[in-house]
Amino acid sequence: MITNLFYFLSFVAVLSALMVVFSRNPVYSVLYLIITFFAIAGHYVLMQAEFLAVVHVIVYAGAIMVLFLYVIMLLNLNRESEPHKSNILKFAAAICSGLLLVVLVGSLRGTELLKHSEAGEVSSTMGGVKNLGKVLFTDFLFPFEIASVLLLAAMVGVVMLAKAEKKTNL
Amino acid sequence: MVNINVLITLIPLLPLLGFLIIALNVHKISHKKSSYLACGTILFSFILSITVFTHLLSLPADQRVLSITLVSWIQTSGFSADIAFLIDPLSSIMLLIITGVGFLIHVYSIGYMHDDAGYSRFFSYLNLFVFFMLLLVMGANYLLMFVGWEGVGLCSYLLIGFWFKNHDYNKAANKAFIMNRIGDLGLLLGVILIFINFGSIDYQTVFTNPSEVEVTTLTWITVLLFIGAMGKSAQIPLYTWLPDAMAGPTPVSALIHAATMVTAGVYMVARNNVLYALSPFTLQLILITGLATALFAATIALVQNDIKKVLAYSTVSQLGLMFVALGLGAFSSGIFHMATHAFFKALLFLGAGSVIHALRGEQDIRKMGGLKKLLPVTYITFFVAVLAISGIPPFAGFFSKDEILAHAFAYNPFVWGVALIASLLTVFYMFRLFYLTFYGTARDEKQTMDHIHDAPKSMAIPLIVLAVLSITGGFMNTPEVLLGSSWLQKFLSPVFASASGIEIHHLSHTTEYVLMALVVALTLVVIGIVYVQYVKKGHVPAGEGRLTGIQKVLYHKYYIDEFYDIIIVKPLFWISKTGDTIVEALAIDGIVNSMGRLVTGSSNVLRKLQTGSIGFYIFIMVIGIIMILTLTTLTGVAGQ
Amino acid sequence: MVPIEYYLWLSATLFSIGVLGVLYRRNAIVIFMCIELMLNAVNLVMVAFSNYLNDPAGQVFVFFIMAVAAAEVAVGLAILVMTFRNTKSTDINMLNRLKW
Amino acid sequence: MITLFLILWPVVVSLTIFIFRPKISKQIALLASLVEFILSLVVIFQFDGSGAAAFSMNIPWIASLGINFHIAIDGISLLLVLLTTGLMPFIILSSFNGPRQNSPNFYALILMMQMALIGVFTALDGFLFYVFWEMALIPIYFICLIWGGENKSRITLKFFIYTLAGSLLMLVALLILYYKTPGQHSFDIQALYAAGRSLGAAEQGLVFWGLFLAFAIKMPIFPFHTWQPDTYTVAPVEGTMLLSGIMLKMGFYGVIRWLIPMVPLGVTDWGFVAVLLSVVGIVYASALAIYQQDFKRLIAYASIAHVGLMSAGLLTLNKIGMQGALIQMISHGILAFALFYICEIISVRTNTRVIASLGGLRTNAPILTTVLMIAILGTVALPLTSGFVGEFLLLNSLFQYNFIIGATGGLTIILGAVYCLRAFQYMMLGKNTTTTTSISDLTGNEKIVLYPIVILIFVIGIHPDPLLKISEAAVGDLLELYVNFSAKTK
Amino acid sequence: MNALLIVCGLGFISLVAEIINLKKGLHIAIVLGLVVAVAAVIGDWNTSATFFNNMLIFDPFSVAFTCLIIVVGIFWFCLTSPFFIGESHQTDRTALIIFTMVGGIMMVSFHNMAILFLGIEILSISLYVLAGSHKESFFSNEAAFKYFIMGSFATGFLLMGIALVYGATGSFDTSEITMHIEGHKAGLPGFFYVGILLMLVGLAFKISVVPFHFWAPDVYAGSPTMITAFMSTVVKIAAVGAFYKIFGLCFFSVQMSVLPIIQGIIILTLLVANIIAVYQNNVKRMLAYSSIAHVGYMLLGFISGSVKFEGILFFYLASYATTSLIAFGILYAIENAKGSTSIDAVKGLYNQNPFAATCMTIALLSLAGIPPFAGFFSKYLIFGSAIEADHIMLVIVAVVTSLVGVYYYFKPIIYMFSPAQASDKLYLSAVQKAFLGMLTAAALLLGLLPEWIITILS
Repeated sequence: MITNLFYFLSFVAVLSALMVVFSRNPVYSVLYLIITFFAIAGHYVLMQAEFLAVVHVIVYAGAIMVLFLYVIMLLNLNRESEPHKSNILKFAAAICSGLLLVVLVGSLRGTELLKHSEAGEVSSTMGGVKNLGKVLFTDFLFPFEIASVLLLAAMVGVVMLAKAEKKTNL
Repeated sequence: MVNINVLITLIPLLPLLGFLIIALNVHKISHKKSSYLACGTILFSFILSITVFTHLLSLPADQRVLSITLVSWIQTSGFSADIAFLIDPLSSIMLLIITGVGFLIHVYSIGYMHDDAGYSRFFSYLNLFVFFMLLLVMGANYLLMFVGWEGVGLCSYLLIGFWFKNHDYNKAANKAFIMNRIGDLGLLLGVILIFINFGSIDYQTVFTNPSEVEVTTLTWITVLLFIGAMGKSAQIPLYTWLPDAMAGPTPVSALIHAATMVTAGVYMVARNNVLYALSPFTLQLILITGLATALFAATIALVQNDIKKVLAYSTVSQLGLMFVALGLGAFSSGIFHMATHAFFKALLFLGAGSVIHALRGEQDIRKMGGLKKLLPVTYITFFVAVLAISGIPPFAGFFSKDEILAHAFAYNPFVWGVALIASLLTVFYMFRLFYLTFYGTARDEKQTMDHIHDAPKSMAIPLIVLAVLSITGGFMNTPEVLLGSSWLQKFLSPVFASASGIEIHHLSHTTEYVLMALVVALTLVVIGIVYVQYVKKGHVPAGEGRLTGIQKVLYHKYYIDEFYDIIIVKPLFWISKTGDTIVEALAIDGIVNSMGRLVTGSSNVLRKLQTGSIGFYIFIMVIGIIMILTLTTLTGVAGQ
Repeated sequence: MVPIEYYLWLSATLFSIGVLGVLYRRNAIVIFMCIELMLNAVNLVMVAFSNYLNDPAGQVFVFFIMAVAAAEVAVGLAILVMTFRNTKSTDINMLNRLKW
Repeated sequence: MITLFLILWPVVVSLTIFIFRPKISKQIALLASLVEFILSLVVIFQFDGSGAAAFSMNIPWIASLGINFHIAIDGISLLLVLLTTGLMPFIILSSFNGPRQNSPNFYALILMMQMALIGVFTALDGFLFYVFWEMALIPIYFICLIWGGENKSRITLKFFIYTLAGSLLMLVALLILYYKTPGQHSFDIQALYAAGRSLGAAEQGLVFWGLFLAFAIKMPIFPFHTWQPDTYTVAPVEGTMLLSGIMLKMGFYGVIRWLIPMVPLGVTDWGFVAVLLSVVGIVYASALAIYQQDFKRLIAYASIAHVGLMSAGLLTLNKIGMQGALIQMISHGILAFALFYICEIISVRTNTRVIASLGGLRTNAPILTTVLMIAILGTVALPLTSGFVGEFLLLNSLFQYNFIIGATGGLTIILGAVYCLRAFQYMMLGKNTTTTTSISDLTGNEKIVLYPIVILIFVIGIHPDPLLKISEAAVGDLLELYVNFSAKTK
Repeated sequence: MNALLIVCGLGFISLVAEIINLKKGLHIAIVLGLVVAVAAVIGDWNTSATFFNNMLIFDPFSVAFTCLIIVVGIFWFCLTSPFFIGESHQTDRTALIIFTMVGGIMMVSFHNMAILFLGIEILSISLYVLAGSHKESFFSNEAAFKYFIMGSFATGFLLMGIALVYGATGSFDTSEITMHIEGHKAGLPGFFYVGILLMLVGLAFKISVVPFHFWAPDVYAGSPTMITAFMSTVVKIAAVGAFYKIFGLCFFSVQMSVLPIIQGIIILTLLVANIIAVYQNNVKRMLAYSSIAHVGYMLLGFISGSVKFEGILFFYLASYATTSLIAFGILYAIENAKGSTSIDAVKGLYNQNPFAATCMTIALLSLAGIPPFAGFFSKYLIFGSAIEADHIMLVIVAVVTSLVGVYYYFKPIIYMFSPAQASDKLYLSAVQKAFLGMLTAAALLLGLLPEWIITILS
């Protein structure tokens, strides 16, 4: 059952990911990407990371993709305006990423060597809010706090860059 | 009594002093002062030489060696060379000739150079020359001799190019210096070889035990030394500079290129008689070279029209004769001929100078003639000299030449024959020169002839003194057959005693008489022919264009200069030019530069990789990642 | 229980598709999206390992990745907007004045 | 201590001039160089003539890397220090009426150069030596770059990179040795000697080439010489004097001090090749000199030829040869100075250095001509001039080394006369040309510079003993080191 | 530790300054604040402690690098006053610069992959913005854009690497990772190595080595000059420090698996960067290639595995930062005066401003590795350790490329000393002069007395 679900979700994820790449219209890409995100969220659920799944959907589908759509609309890009790369380049791109896939998959060996001792009895609460919260606010307190600096920096930067300047002052 | 060592030291120092004083004030000093200073120092040296000579005579024959060390010169790491003088019979004779003839020529120069702009400079050079020449003969070791050797070369260079505004003269000077340098290299290498084998370069050390060194090595040493002599004494193949050296003022030709410097080679070989005696091969070489040179130069002299050129080739030829003597092992005969030759050849040159002076620089004998009356002193003295060089008894040349011929005959009649031919040729061209110059009709422009006057006193006196010497000089070594005592030979015998290894052939008195008579008779015949040809028939040599056959070849000196030009000078310049424009520019520097170009070129290619396109950058990045992963997986570096 | 390899392969695939997108497209917005896809592939691996190792740190890390992704997207889009004002294009290959 | 002072004094003055830029910088520089010269004379008077290094000073510099500030003066160093300090006042004085007389930077750079040169000649620590070696390159580079002639940027850059290439090889070689020193690695010369000797023949060969190439480029030896004629030609005359008068001696010093005792087996194995190259260089450079049209370039090639003889003589590993090379270095320094200076005088007055367009200078400038003649005679090694002593000793050792090589090297005597006299003839003799009609003779300042040089040429030629004595013991010790080692390995 | 917090605080202060209108004194305040931070770092000297549950570690290495980052930052601030004062977004820029330094400090003091990641991101995101901070300039836009796309693309690989390493070792903590590796030497899964390699790629991008360098020349050339200076100094210190902490310390025992790759990277980097630099006619772009090349040299030292490498690296970075600050500082002044950083703008600098030309010359000489300047000594240390490790081939490549380096470093020198109109004066403010002078003196002193700096970490 779970395996079948995995296959299904994987199929959806891969298919829609491919559609992200191959859609001519950026808006479609965004929509396909959202589907991919949902599929990934499904995987999270499969792995008992429910809280993460929820956050994932909220952040990615809810925030990030909306931002994308907003920018696309702002810049009025919802047309198939993209000039084509030559076929050779496209072919090369496909070959390259295919090779990358082959190499990655080929070299992702040796999972049997993982420290599997405690596994098998995966606690269902591990991915829960309580557990994660505890880890996040004890062990990972500093990164959590410092992430605020990251966001602040991003915010300041975005404001600085995106704000339309009135006068030339450079 | 002044210490003899001081006197010896003063001999070379005085000319040096004269040189320094004149040279440092060359623009301030008056002509008069400089000439007095120059002549005075030489005269004083001459007097000192006589003193030293008499001192030497006063000593027993086997102790006639004075050696003094002044200061150490180069002293390092087992090598040492001092500034030290060696006075023995050989060098004392040389001293007398150098300072004596030198003094006369100095005096002569007062008149000859009187209106020249470089008057003081000329005298300073002359003094310097005498200094170096004295150093050459007095030096007690090879290196000091080499100093003099090179020094006289320098002075020769300076004096040949004395009239520096004429590029041909300068070229002649360069030629002389460079040709001499070829010889000098040989000499230097010989000296080094001596040092390597004997561990010293002092004459006395070297001559003590020469037989300890292998014969092959000795042969090398002597051949190398002889190469030096070839250069300095103008032997085949290094003789071509000497005729060109006539570009210098005539007193220079007389002093340097006839009487003294060119005989340095003879002196040097004689000085090393000990070594030469042990290497028969070299003696053979010297003999052959000398013979060839004597004959060869004489033939060229037959057709030359420049009065000084004739004399120059004559000098070469006579030097050849001296080397024949040396090659035969008859060292004292060589020295004897050298001495007499110094007298009469200097006289010839000075006489020629007097003629040239009178004719305001004209040197072509075809334009002379009829000077007998106009220049009586010159005429008479010149005639004496011509007789001397032709070997008419009892003039000096007769004795010295005869001695050599006698030795040659004793050694091998063929050698004698060649030497005889050479000396008969000498007679021919000397009388040709003499007749063309002084007899017949005056062929120069009338204007010149009108203002002609004989040598002034300062020029005449040296001429006369030399003429006297040319007449009497031969008596210092009158052979026993002619009831003489062979004084010179005996005087020099301590020097050459150790060379007794060579068998000197002796002829019976009868044979000697016959030979003498034969030679004199032949000489007279030749004179007769010349007289008929040039005085009776009034023949004047044709211009260059009309010469044919052998005459043309002779007139062009067998095209030797052209030959050297083709095989040495041209290739050298070609190599130089090719080296500079092709080897250096394209190959050696080319490699260096092409490395630079490789870098800049590849820079220009590589920077095109930076296309500015993000897509391309990412492509490369991904390819890089794939490569890294693939390589690591394949090579198994990251394997378990 | 799905074997861990499957997740690895899946995320490798998604990651490669992301890379493909970056290489394949010229539209900057789509390229941003593909980069997001790559990050999500990473997230998937993290969660899978976290789950497999029974260690919450992996999941916590995913939070940070998300935060960073959000910040990056914001900045990226800001840059895009800024550039668009000057060039009127989102074609990445139009930006090639800096080269050589 | 006095050694340190010798090194520091020029720096202090140089920085003073550079920073405060006084109007009288040339006078200050001259004074400073004279003080330096006097100091070196003091050293001579205190010098005991033994082979041991005296006036030494050894303080840790970078202790953690075994690098010490170790300087000392022995006979060999002393000769070269003397050359440096002795020539420097002349070089400064020679610039007094030139176009650079009002440039404080120029004098600052020259003094900086002096510091580096003295450093090179006194350093007894491999690293220190290297640092000084490189530091000498900077001032001369800038002197050439700023005040040079046509095409200067390309040519000086080539010069810099070329010589730097050699230096880097040397650095690598020194580093290899450094890591072979036992225990706590050290750059001290004795430690490096020991390290070098402990290597096998093949490794020593490698180190030999690393070091030798650096020195060969600096000297320069055929076929690494092509930077030299261009650089000499383009450099301002003071730069050329520094380069040929003093700087190229760094290469020889390196061979003596750092190459021969350090890798004796390498020298034994490869010395012949090096000698061969040197001798080929003699003939090659002499031949090329004949064709040169530019007098300065001609002197440059002549310099290569002389350098070839010196290096060949050095590498014969014969005491006579070494002594000859040392005395020849001094002589070459003086002669190169004189020749380049006269060349400059002529080119300033006539605006050309092309031999063919000169001529007849003697008519109006007899003193100049005489001085040039003397310098040329020194160059062609006429006896009683300084050039002869060295050349004779060098040929002597070369001849002992190998008959044919010696004879080939001896060709310099002939070829030298060919190119020198040709140039002399066409420049000084003959009739005046349009460029030379109104040339004036030497001025007072020029006489002050050239007369002592002329005197030196003769003094060294006639009485070289004092100079030879200075280095004799040190050379002996050094060779003994070498000989003992080769004997042991055999 | 305190320094990090102080620097963070300075970032906030500068943001607050915008609100409460305290812009005037901000610049000085920041510099003073940074000085305080340096004092705080020095307070931590020779201690070694971890903070926040092993998130951060301040051992001598981190302390030294932090100190270096802040000190360089101070000099940077002092040289760049025109970049801030009177510009719009003054506070924003200041804050971003400060945040970049925060990221940098985190990168050299992390003890957990999360901190590494966050540090890199804080640094990068701020830099993306700073690179584009000349908003109207097309070049600046392009720089920001390229930097962003490629940077985030590389981040993906870095993260994938971290994830795989995490999967193989079960932890983000560096010492736990190290211990796990030690404990499972025989049996580490293959994807662990993939993880390491992907991290290598990610970090190689950050330190910009061939073939992951392509962004660097364009971004350096396009960014405002002083931002370029910042990138090539502070950012480089942080990135190289992080690289060393990961591959030199954390993955020490499996270093062998990446060394061949790094060797290849070194050869490529040295050759490509140095050779391309030859053809550059823009000094800024040339310096960009030079900075790539210098990383190549640092990596050469890294693979030599000298025990003193920390000290060598520190010295190298210190001297490199010193000299490139001088070069960029003067370049910046030139750009302000003449509006260009092309080589022609440098022409005749000596006549226009001897002081600047002298400083610039010394900086370039030092970069080229000519004694007695700092750059020589750093190169010497690198060559030395490489020879000690018998990497003769690599040393030869390095030697050859340093010669090539001389070629392009000397090009500006030659231009500076060529004659030009003296009327075109170049003015430097007193502060700039003072600090350039100090930096130049430092470049000289580091070369003459390197002992103290080298041994600081041993």
